[in-house]
Amino acid sequence: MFANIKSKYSIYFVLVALFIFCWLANKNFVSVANLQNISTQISVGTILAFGQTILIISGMLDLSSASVLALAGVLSISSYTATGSLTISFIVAVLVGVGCNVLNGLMVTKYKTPPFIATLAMMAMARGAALLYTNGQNIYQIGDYVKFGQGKILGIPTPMIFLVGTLIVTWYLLRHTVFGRSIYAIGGNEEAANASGINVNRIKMRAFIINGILVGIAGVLFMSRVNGGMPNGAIGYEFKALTAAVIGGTSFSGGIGTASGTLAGAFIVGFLDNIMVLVGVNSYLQQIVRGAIIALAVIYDIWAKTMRKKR
Amino acid sequence: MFANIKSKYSIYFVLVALFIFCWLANKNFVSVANLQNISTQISVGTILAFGQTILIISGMLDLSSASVLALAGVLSISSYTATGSLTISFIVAVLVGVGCNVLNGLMVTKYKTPPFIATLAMMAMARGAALLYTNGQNIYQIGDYVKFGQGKILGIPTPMIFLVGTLIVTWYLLRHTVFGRSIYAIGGNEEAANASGINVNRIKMRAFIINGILVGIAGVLFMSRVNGGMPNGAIGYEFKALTAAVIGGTSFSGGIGTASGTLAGAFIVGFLDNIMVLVGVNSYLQQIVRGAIIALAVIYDIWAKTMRKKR
Amino acid sequence: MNADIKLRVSNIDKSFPGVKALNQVNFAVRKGTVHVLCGENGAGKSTLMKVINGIYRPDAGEILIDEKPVDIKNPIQARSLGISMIFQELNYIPEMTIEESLCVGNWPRDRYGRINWKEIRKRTKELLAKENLNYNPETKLKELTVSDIQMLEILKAISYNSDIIIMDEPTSAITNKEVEVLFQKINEIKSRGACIIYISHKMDEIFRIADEITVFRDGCVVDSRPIGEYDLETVISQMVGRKLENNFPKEEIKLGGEILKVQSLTQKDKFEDVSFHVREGEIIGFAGLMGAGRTEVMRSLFGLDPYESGEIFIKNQKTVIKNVKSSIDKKMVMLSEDRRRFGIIPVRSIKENVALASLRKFIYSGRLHEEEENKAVKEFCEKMNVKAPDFETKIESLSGGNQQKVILAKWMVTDPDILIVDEPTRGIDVGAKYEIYKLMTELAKQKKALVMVSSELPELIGMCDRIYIMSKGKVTGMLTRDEFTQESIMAYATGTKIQKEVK
Amino acid sequence: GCTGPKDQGTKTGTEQTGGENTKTEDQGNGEKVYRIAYIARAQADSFAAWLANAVTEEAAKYPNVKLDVFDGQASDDTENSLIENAITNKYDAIIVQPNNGEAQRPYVEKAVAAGIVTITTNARISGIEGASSVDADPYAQAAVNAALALEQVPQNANVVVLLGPPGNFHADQREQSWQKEFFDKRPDVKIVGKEIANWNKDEAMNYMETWVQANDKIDAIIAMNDNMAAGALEVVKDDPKFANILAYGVDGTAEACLLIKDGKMTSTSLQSAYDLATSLLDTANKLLTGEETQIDIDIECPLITKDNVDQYIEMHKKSGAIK
Ligand SMILES: Nc1ncnc2c1ncn2[C@@H]1O[C@H](COP(=O)(O)OP(=O)(O)OP(=O)(O)O)[C@@H](O)[C@H]1O
Ligand SMILES: Nc1ncnc2c1ncn2[C@@H]1O[C@H](COP(=O)(O)OP(=O)(O)OP(=O)(O)O)[C@@H](O)[C@H]1O
Ligand SMILES: [Mg+2]
Ligand SMILES: [Mg+2]
Repeated sequence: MFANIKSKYSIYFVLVALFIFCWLANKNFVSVANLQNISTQISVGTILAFGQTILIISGMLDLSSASVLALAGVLSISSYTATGSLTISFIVAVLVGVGCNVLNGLMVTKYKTPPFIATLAMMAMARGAALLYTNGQNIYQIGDYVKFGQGKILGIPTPMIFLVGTLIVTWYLLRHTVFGRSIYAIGGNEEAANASGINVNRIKMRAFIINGILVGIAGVLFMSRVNGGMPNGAIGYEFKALTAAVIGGTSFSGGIGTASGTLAGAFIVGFLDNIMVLVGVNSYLQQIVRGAIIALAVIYDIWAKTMRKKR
Repeated sequence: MFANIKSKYSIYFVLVALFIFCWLANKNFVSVANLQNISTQISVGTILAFGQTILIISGMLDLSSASVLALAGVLSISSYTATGSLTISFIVAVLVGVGCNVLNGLMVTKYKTPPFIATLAMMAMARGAALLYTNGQNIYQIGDYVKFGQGKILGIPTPMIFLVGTLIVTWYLLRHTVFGRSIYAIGGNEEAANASGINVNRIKMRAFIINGILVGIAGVLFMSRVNGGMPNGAIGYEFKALTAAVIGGTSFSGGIGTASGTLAGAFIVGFLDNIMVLVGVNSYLQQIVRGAIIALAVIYDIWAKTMRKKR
Repeated sequence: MNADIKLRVSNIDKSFPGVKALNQVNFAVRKGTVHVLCGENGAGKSTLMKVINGIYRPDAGEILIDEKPVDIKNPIQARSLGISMIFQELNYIPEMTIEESLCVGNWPRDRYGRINWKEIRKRTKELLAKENLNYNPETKLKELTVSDIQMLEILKAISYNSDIIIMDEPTSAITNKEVEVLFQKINEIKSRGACIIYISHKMDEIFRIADEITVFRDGCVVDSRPIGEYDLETVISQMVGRKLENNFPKEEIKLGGEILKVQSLTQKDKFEDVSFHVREGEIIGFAGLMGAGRTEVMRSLFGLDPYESGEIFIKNQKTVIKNVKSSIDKKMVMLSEDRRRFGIIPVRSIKENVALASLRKFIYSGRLHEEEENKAVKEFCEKMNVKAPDFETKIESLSGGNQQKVILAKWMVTDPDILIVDEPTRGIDVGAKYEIYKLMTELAKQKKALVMVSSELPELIGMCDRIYIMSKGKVTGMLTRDEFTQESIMAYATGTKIQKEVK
Repeated sequence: GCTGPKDQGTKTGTEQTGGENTKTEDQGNGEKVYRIAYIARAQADSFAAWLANAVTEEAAKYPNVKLDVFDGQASDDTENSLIENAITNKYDAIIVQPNNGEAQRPYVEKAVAAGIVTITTNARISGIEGASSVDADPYAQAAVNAALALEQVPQNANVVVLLGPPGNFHADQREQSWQKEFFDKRPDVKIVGKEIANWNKDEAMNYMETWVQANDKIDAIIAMNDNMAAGALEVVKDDPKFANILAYGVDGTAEACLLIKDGKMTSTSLQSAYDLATSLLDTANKLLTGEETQIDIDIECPLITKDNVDQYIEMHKKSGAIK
């Protein structure tokens, strides 16, 4: 029984082990402030990662998420400076996120473009659009917009609230809705899913739309956290997001993955980065250690899962 | 018959169409010097792309190639400055490339790590090692080392020679060897390949080793072309390489891809980038155009292929 | 206008690259009947069914339900029109649990629109209990065998309570016991007035349940008559276009020395203490119920799975089988029962699939000898009667039976001494079945040894020299040709009878 | 504040951490050891790495300072996180080399508010009450080159421009400087190519190779850093047609000095990591020991040309960047 739990939840064990290790390694690690820091720091990447999780489960992925984030963010900020309404600016971000992802979805479902290519194209287009729109200049003096990412509600930093909110939504979608189960079926075997009466294209489109909403939210958070509209911001975040999802057990072969696993993956990377900074590891060495630990965590996870089978 | 050719070779048609378009668009496009330039410019990325093609066909990929390139390059250069021997420095680069890829291969075959994670870990580790080794500083004054990438043999720039050489080797491997057939089978259906007597792990390991050799060669070329040891060079090249392979028709679902397709993919991107600079397109707009054209090229390719089926 | 007719297809055309799969197809299914479709591999049966189920759109023609034209765009629509289908190529979602696979695409929901997991569990348990199946609802499909999965597919299709149930070779992977269960189900379905379209290559089944038969050839309907107007010979000759004399071309062959001997092969939880031997020119059979462990034994023997203990002798030499390569090197090959998973490389050509296990024959002295490859591929594919536009065609676009023939051709190219075939005639038409039996006989004549695992007792009885019977992972008996009867085999298979010494 | 950041800083630290958890350890001789966090823009950026190395070396000269280097990885979010971490970790002083000044502003303000000695450098974030700064002004760095170019670039010249990443403070400032100090004053000069090469040598090479095809005459390369200038020069170095091409950069890297020495490159302006490091540690020390409460200084950005390049080559030789 215990062995079963251990293998099913092995990635969480890795997380807990890492947590304990960090605790022992540096006394500043476990403090409300530091743990809050880590959570807010990973929030943007993790929200993107939830979108990636949904897409990867259904056998796709989104390389454009960081670029679309930037486009959504700068348009959102400039709509804020134009209207002064936080609500409108938030809606703009989500709409831009959804719009770009509808395009992604069309390329994938209607024109049968592989998601890698469709979202790669969108990656270039959205980034180009963000830069073109701002003429490559950052937008500063964003006033109250910073509340989205730097504010607190009941003492809890807003990014954490967004993080928990999106986690719950993603979990709920994946676990409790027809949409969620359809995604698993499509990723597990698209033909079989189609033959079982799942409207594959419609579900894929929805997956992109949900990803778009998440990307839009992440865009608001990011720009607010960095205190400006940065058309060139968040470069490489699509990769961070993919990494968190995959460490968390989402499989590129499709049909496998959970929201909580992705969260765990994001925290593993977050803890690692944090502890290395706290301990003061040489920053080049940090990269080596990060790479090694990520590999080890996944190797352990896989090993634990096969162990269960062998029994 | 013609329709058949057109659909089978649709990506080459895209390439030719683009070529003609560029020719008409700018008189400087078709000149020996400019075409040579394009070829030398794409050489490093394309050599990496050949490695990616082999890996993607067999159902894997290499995110670490650009980082390993940098590590191989700086170690190669510093072995050159230490020994003064071009041969030794070349061998060092190849050995480093192979060494890192043996590690990738071990993670994938022995510990069953998904290639995405294994090579992601290596990506961080190799880059960290390159930076650690050089302490983040570029190595200058590399003397004759520049001959690798800036020399000419019989009037042909060396990168082009390397490009053609690696193309032929990749084509030969894929087309004329047991190894080549095996990777198509593994990528197409790993279990069936295993049940047909293919030693899946050994072949995967070999795929990584060949990728390692290509990465090592690319490392020499890159450093020589930029005339210095840049531990931070070639960032994002793994992506360029993946893009070229995928535009060229290599499929992430495995079992499909050719060396010449990848070359065509690389040239499509190369032509595009070149013509936009020649014509002087706004550099933000360039990104949008590049994204759009890549999407259109692939959509056309897929459309042409399904057309053939429909007939 | 005929009130009796539930489903009618009229003048359906459907083409694939290089093949006209359906050509002006017309036929009608009456309410409360079982309508059987017969035809050679690649005749277009599955294609027509997929058209009716909305997976393919026809190039021309109409589908009518209750004599009203309908436009079926996708399987969802098909289901809403009361059509459900069991697919020939088991196309399941390996990562999915049993309970979920039973309701995929049709999840029960609670009043908040959430998926009702409790209800799913309840329904699954009821369904499984009703059919006396003791699966754990949380087991993933990838951990089941083909036969388990096929049984589940049948249950699922029936559970929709559709008016038209299409069964495309539902019995290809299950044993007699489950076939009986299925037939009982079919009778229940008929009696509630629904109709069934039934495709099978098992002739005996056809005549047990058919009310009407339609025979297909090369994408056309040859004939369609009520069962009373047909007999076996007519059906076969309409299908194949000629008469088949003998069902089993078994010949008496003088047996040579012992070529393969397996002693006490054991793999915990799968099979235990399995011993058998084969001689040159001999065909031995393995019978047993579903899950008896026959496949597992052969997989371990062939090097696909490990074994814990036991000894294997090939040509009197003790051999350790580490992997598939080592058994191929010893000239022992195996045709897997799960064609899709362990057989074909879907995206590659017929040619590459055929050459896959003998690459070194065509690739030597530094290059691929394409002419030789083409020649060999052509030779063996023709021998197997593979129906395909050309050998560059992707194998995934072939009909199921033709895929099976291509895989057989792959193994024939290796020129094996020992050929293990696991359910070799699964999904193969009678004509081709006969070809395969003939091939087996011919191989036996060439002093090769054959091990045939099959759930079809008639073919075991017809073709084998000896039959081993397994039950619950153990060999419970061995019968020689003169002792073969269905009853004696079943007695050992169910474990009611056990021989002391099986050698 | 008037009390001086040092007092506040140490006090806060001791209060929150409790007895055993002293951030500021006692040295053997009883003098305090101050913990300084140096947050680099990107350790992978060669100038930033040079500066980080120089700061580390310089810190070794101060017995009362323990310096930790952190890597912002060229990401605003990471850099902000590091500032947050450093605050949480109760460093006595934080030196921030921003990735993007405005993005880091609120976080630097937080550091100041937490009573930590805060210094921004390369580029400074101006106008933060209570924070100090040490900088080399990117506008001035480009301007000294532009002034030289004003004289050297011939009438009706064709020039190409290589830009840094959009949105980057230094990239933008240097570009603006060239615009105001050169292009606005020389309407005769024609820009025949202008691309973003992201500080990278290989990207600059690719663009230059293409420009050379499209233009028979290119009189000058105007690059926002030395790396890109060197990349462009790499393309034309053996081409007699471009033997007299002018090339301007910024940074004063070892490679640029060598190119100037060879007569290939025209000029660059030194942004001396050593000078920055010396000033930084000096400033930090003064602030921590309470000698002063706020300091804003600019180091010089001397123009390097063929006439004075030898002394800079000497400098690089000492550091080991040139053999
Ligand atoms: N997706 C496809 N692409 C191309 N050709 C196809 C495809 N599906 C079927 N075909 C071709 O259509 C023809 C009819 O195939 P179909 O699967 O309907 O045969 P079948 O009667 O079901 O045979 P079997 O008894 O072997 O299952 C065959 O020649 C087959 O190769
Ligand atoms: N991959 C697997 N994982 C877990 N259990 C399996 C697996 N394959 C088979 N089994 C189990 O092993 C037992 C033996 O199965 P096996 O396939 O060998 O039986 P068989 O005699 O060949 O019957 P058939 O092939 O007709 O189903 C069954 O109980 C089956 O459920
Ligand atoms: Mg069929
Ligand atoms: Mg079996």
